[in-house]
Amino acid sequence: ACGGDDNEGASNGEGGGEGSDFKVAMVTDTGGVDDKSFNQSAWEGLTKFGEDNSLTENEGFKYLQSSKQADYQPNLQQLARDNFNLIYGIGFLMGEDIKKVAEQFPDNNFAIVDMVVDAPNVASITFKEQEGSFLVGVVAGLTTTTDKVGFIGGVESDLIKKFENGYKAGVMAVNPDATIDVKYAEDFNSAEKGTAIASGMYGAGSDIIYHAAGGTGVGVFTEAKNRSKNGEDVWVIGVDRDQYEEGLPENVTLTSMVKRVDTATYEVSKLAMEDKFPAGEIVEFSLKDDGVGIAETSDENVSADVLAKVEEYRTQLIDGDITAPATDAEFEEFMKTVK
Amino acid sequence: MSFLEVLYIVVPVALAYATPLIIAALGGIFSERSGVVNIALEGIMVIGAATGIITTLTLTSMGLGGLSPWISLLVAMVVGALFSLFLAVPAILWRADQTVLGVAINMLAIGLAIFVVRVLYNKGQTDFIEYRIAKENVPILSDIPVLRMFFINVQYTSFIAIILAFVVWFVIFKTPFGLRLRSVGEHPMAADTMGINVTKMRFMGVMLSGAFGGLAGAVYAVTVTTNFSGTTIVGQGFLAIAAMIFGKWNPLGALGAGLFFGFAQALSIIGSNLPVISNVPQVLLLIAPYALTILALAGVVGRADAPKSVGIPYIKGKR
Amino acid sequence: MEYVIEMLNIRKEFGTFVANDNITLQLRKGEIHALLGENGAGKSTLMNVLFGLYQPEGGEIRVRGEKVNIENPNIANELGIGMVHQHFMLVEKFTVTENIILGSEPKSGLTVDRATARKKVMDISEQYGLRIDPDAKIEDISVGMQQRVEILKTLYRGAEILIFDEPTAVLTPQEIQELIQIMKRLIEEGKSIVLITHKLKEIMQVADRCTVIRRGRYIGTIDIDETVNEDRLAEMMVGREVNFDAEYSKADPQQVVLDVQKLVVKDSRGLEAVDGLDLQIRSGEILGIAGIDGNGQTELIEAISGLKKPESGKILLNGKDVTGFTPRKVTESGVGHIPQDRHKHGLVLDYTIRDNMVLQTYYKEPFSKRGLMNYKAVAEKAKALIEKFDVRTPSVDVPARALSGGNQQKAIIAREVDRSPDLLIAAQPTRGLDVGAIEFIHEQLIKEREKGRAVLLISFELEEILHVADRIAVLYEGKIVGIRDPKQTTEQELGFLMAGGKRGEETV
Amino acid sequence: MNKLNFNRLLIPLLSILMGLLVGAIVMLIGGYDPIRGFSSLFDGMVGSPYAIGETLRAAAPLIFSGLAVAFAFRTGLFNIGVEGQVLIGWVAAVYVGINFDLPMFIHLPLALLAAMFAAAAWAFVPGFLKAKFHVHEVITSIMMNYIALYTTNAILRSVIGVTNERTESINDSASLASPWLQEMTQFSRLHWGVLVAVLAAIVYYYILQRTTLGYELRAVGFNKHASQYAGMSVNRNIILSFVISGMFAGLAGAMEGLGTFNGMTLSASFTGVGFDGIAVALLGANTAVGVVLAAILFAGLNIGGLAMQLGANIPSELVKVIIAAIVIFVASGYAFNYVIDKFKGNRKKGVEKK
Ligand SMILES: Nc1ncnc2c1ncn2[C@@H]1O[C@H](COP(=O)(O)OP(=O)(O)OP(=O)(O)O)[C@@H](O)[C@H]1O
Ligand SMILES: Nc1ncnc2c1ncn2[C@@H]1O[C@H](COP(=O)(O)OP(=O)(O)OP(=O)(O)O)[C@@H](O)[C@H]1O
Ligand SMILES: [Mg+2]
Ligand SMILES: [Mg+2]
Repeated sequence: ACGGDDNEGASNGEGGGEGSDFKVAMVTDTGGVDDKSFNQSAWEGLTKFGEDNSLTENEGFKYLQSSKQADYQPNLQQLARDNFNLIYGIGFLMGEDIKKVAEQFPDNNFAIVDMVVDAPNVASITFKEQEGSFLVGVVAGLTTTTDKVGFIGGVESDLIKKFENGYKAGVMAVNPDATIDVKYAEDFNSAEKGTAIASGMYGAGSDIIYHAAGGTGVGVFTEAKNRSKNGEDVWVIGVDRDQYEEGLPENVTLTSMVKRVDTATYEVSKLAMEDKFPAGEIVEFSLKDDGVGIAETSDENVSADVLAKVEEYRTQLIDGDITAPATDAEFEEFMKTVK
Repeated sequence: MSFLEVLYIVVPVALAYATPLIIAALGGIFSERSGVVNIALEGIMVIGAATGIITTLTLTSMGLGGLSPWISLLVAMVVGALFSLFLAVPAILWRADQTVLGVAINMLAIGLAIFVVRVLYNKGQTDFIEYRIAKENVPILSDIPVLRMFFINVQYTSFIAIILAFVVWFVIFKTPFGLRLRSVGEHPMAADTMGINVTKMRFMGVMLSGAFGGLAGAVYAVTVTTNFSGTTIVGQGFLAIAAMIFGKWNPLGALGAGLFFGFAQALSIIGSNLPVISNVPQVLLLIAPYALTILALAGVVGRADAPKSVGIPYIKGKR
Repeated sequence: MEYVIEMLNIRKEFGTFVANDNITLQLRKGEIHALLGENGAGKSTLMNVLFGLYQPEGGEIRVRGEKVNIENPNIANELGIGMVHQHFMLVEKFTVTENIILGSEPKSGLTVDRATARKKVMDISEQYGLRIDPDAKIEDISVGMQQRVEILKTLYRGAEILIFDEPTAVLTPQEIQELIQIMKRLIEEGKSIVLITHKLKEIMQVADRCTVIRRGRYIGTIDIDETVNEDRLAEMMVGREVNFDAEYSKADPQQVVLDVQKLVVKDSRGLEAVDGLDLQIRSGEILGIAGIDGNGQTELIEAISGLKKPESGKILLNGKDVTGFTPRKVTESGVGHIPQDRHKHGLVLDYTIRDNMVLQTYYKEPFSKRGLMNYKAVAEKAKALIEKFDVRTPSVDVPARALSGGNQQKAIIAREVDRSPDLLIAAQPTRGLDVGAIEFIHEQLIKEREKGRAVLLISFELEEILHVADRIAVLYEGKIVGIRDPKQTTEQELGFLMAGGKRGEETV
Repeated sequence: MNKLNFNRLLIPLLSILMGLLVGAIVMLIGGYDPIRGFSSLFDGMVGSPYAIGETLRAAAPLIFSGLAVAFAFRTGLFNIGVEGQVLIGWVAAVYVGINFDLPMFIHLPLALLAAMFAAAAWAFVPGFLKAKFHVHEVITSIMMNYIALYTTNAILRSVIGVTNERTESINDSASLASPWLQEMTQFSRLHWGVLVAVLAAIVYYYILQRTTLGYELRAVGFNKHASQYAGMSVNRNIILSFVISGMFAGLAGAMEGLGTFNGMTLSASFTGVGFDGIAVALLGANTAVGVVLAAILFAGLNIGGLAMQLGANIPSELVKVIIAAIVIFVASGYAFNYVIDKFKGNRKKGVEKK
């Protein structure tokens, strides 16, 4: 929706703190604000926004942590009652709750990430994860030496399916001979299962695994690092943030599919402060506006040839020459175009 | 995939899975053999995991490098033993209900661990450790055909767990200490009249259990999760208790039960790579380890005889 | 005079209750010193003080003239004091050897030196003539053997002073004689013994002196010589003259109530504990079963009362086949049961007296209507029974736990008798009770008989059986090996039979 | 007896105070302001109609899980499987709530019954295995918890057709939610479940203390040997006890499914409702009134913990520490008695009640 202004370089305090009584807050899901994933990313966006506008933490910008599902609604309500102008719900599990609370507090603005909520004072922030996943799929398809790659999902759902299908399409687009091993851990928080599943996949011949499994993905990294240390040639593709560091010291992160939740929270907050809040609208971030993409550190481990190819597909995706599939059905459709 | 290739995948996963279970179950045995029920293993593991990670992070920043996780295991044992005093003191000195204490301690552990992490790092979970205890191919042994399945892609902690099982077995069944420990769990008054200090023995039982529980948690953390958060330990302590009962309070039994769980779990997780079970619905694979345990208990293993006085506070002179 | 032990003015309190009030006991070297008193007089308490299990509130203890402070059994052991407890202190899952060496194990390196341990145990057992199997598990050996293990435990620790707390209560006459020989041998070896027993005869037979206590108070110490007899001891103990030989009316047996035919019952280890047993009891008689514990008494009762399914054979009640009935159906067919272990089987200790009084009948009118309890009716019932049977309790609303043993037993008897069963099984109904309570219970059994009920009395006390029963059946290895008339038999004869001997045969 | 009753109240109250004291100490060590912490904690518990509404809302499932655990305890059993039974009850209630379209007076009871019976069936397994094969109920229950977790997810996917982690909302005719109650309490999620829970506590009392079944169940719980001698079927009672306990647990799940959430989410980990029930049962001394009060306290602390985060920036984990400390203190009642006795000066060594 709102490209252009990349938040990276802009620390030249444009908002000008004094007088601004704009307050913005977010409610994390049970993963917590340090989840090294999208909760953290969202908070980074808010922090940056706060700093840029000289807001103080806890007063001007704040997060509340939820330790269980039942906490979402009280947390949202507390913030609304505390007169925060804009309140984010991070994660689609908060959809119902946001909807209710938004009705109860029509004067506050709300935003939800990864979900569409139809209410006049709610902005819905979504991402085209399938596009970013497509690109890392291209990387995987071109880099694999065994023609076998894996995908590990957290809990099977429409959202994670977007990652899976985009990835599969990317792999198939460049390497139709490849086989793709897909597994769901049924858990976003079991590093143990992550190692075990990864061990099974690597053991059975996959050399690259793309994970969209939160904490379970940590186990995938651990397993890859262990194998790499023992001389095996295996890779992980990270998700949500640039997970290059998670791959160290053995350096097993091939690339990462980044999802700029920070950009989203930054931008939407900014719009809200400027009274341009996209109330009732869907704000979709895609490849085009750098809402999703592949990590900048990719050139560390991905060959230049492959990156060039990625660039090609990127252009095609942005131009709409190809469409990354999000659902199983769309993937079926897509496969017809490959053959 | 050939059968052997399957084993090369399954065995290392099973070993890795079983390792913390075995160690924690051994801890449970110490406590229960001395007559104190230890539902608190879960919480002790949480504390162990937190200690393991925090220590490793600290030592690494002090420049101890690859030694850090190993030293952290020792620290976790000490901290686990100390933490188990929350069980030992009320249970042994104040005659508190041991089961209930255990449940409370589990709650305390997670609350305390995260609170400490927040205070130390100002966030809800730690960073990842730089040096973990990695899986390795054991030199020489991993070249032996077939048998190499036990020596490829393993952590040395797995061998430590297996060795510990034999050591604990030796301690419990062969040494004077073990004889005394068991007598206290069976008939504390008899032990008392033989001049054995029941309170002291039970304290030792519980604190050893704390040390092992702490070690188990730390092993899990520095081998698998490599950071600490509220979801690092979720249920492993309870499974360890199940392994202990399954193994009939015998260290070698616990070893067997731990390996059994490990294999069941490994099969369930990587089963879909195996031709035979790739068509089984995933939910069946997921529940298989637990269902198998129940079946084994009902069918093969049968009644497990707990130490006779486990769970009963010892009151001097009570008739 | 040289005393090895002097307990002077000992006082021990439990809460507000004074169990030992200014008691003195002096033990000479090389003597057997009896300690006599009613149930609850404070004998065990006094000895537990000496053994360091309890700390006294007052008085002092001297060992070989030196004042000591026995804080725990370890110190007692070091002072050469050993105790054979009234309730055995043995770890059932351990072997004989393990039980004996526990706490002072011979070591080789890190391990228990089993060979040395075993040898030491064998040596001591030989020295004192206490034959045992060092490798047997406690749960597998007889009570008599277990007692030997207890004695060996003290000897192994080099005890010079031995305390025996009611060692004979659980033994057969033969085993009692063996124990007396053992004690004499111990004295010869220079040991000194305190012996607690309720059996005056035994005191007369072995003791040199006797200290009597009553309700926690010291009464006196006398030499056991020609000037003393059993009546004199009893009088000192109770504080009045006692009549040991209350005569009861004659029995008048009628039709057969219980008919047990070729009954076979397995015990928990799968052995045939009752092995082809035949037995008949008629209404209006008390049949006493004499036998050493473990010869099938428990299994016989369990089979009759429906707690265990017999392997084969038949149980007829008033001619009706009740074999394999559930306990409830057996109860409803007219069987009452005073179980041997009143705490475990007789009462729900955490229930009030009120609730305990309807333990079998709670589901019947008027106690229960349409699935709801009528606790008013239950309370009325309980009050009536308490009144009738003189159960001493502050109210019906206190937990059964709060009653003394004698009163708990009275409550059970009230409940069982009140249901007017055709057959009343009384298993060790007077175990651990004082003379007053015993007399009361015996009277109740006789009363039941007189009402035309059949009474099956199981007891390990020959005296009790001889005293109360109209016929005595001797149980040995799961079979009735003889039926005797109490008027025409002796303890000796019954003892032979109980030990598996035939009349005329000599037993060891 | 008077003294006994007094102590029964005194110890929990003292324990709560000591638990809060521990909380204060931990706050100080962590560098937080206890006064601000507690004032926002209490404010969040009961400081506004909203707080009260949320506290009561959160208490409803805890009352049920507490009753479930307590019921088993009272009959001599440890049902550590309440957690799994809650999940099963929850999914059953939601299934009925979504898939039927009935008038409310049929639909809602039907959904509640479904929760009860599904969970009862789940609880039957450990009861049966204990009665029949003497398998330790604690392990079977723990195993059944995991099985419940995965089975629930599978049911949500394949039977209820969840594709995006959460079910659709249940039909209003099966919902316990009440706009009226919500409005009264400044939009808390207070629903009628609290009333159902209090009703259940009365039923609990009634079953145990008034019915013949209760007489029997308690007898077996206190002394199974004596009960067997008296003709009761111990095995039947073990199973029955587990089944009834499971029914309470199932209703705890229904509270979440029909009251708080009006649906269900795929869950990767346990809800905690069952484990908290153990603490609730203990603090409530396994009595109906006690369980209700303890559940309200725990619920309040949990809800207040959220406010503590907002008002004093104190992590809500602290509440866990406080609850745990309270439970440990209650369990250590003997030490209190000892101290109280000493305090009163009537020091009597070795007074033992068996
Ligand atoms: N631990 C205790 N707490 C409270 N009271 C006790 C305790 N031990 C014993 N008593 C009481 O002290 C009294 C003396 O008990 P003790 O066991 O010494 O009697 P005893 O003379 O050995 O009787 P018996 O012949 O039945 O063995 C009894 O009334 C008993 O109930
Ligand atoms: N462990 C104990 N703690 C507290 N009180 C006890 C204990 N054991 C027994 N008592 C009390 O001591 C008293 C005597 O109990 P005990 O069982 O020794 O009776 P008893 O001597 O066998 O009975 P009786 O003399 O009436 O036949 C009872 O009031 C009982 O409540
Ligand atoms: Mg007595
Ligand atoms: Mg005694």
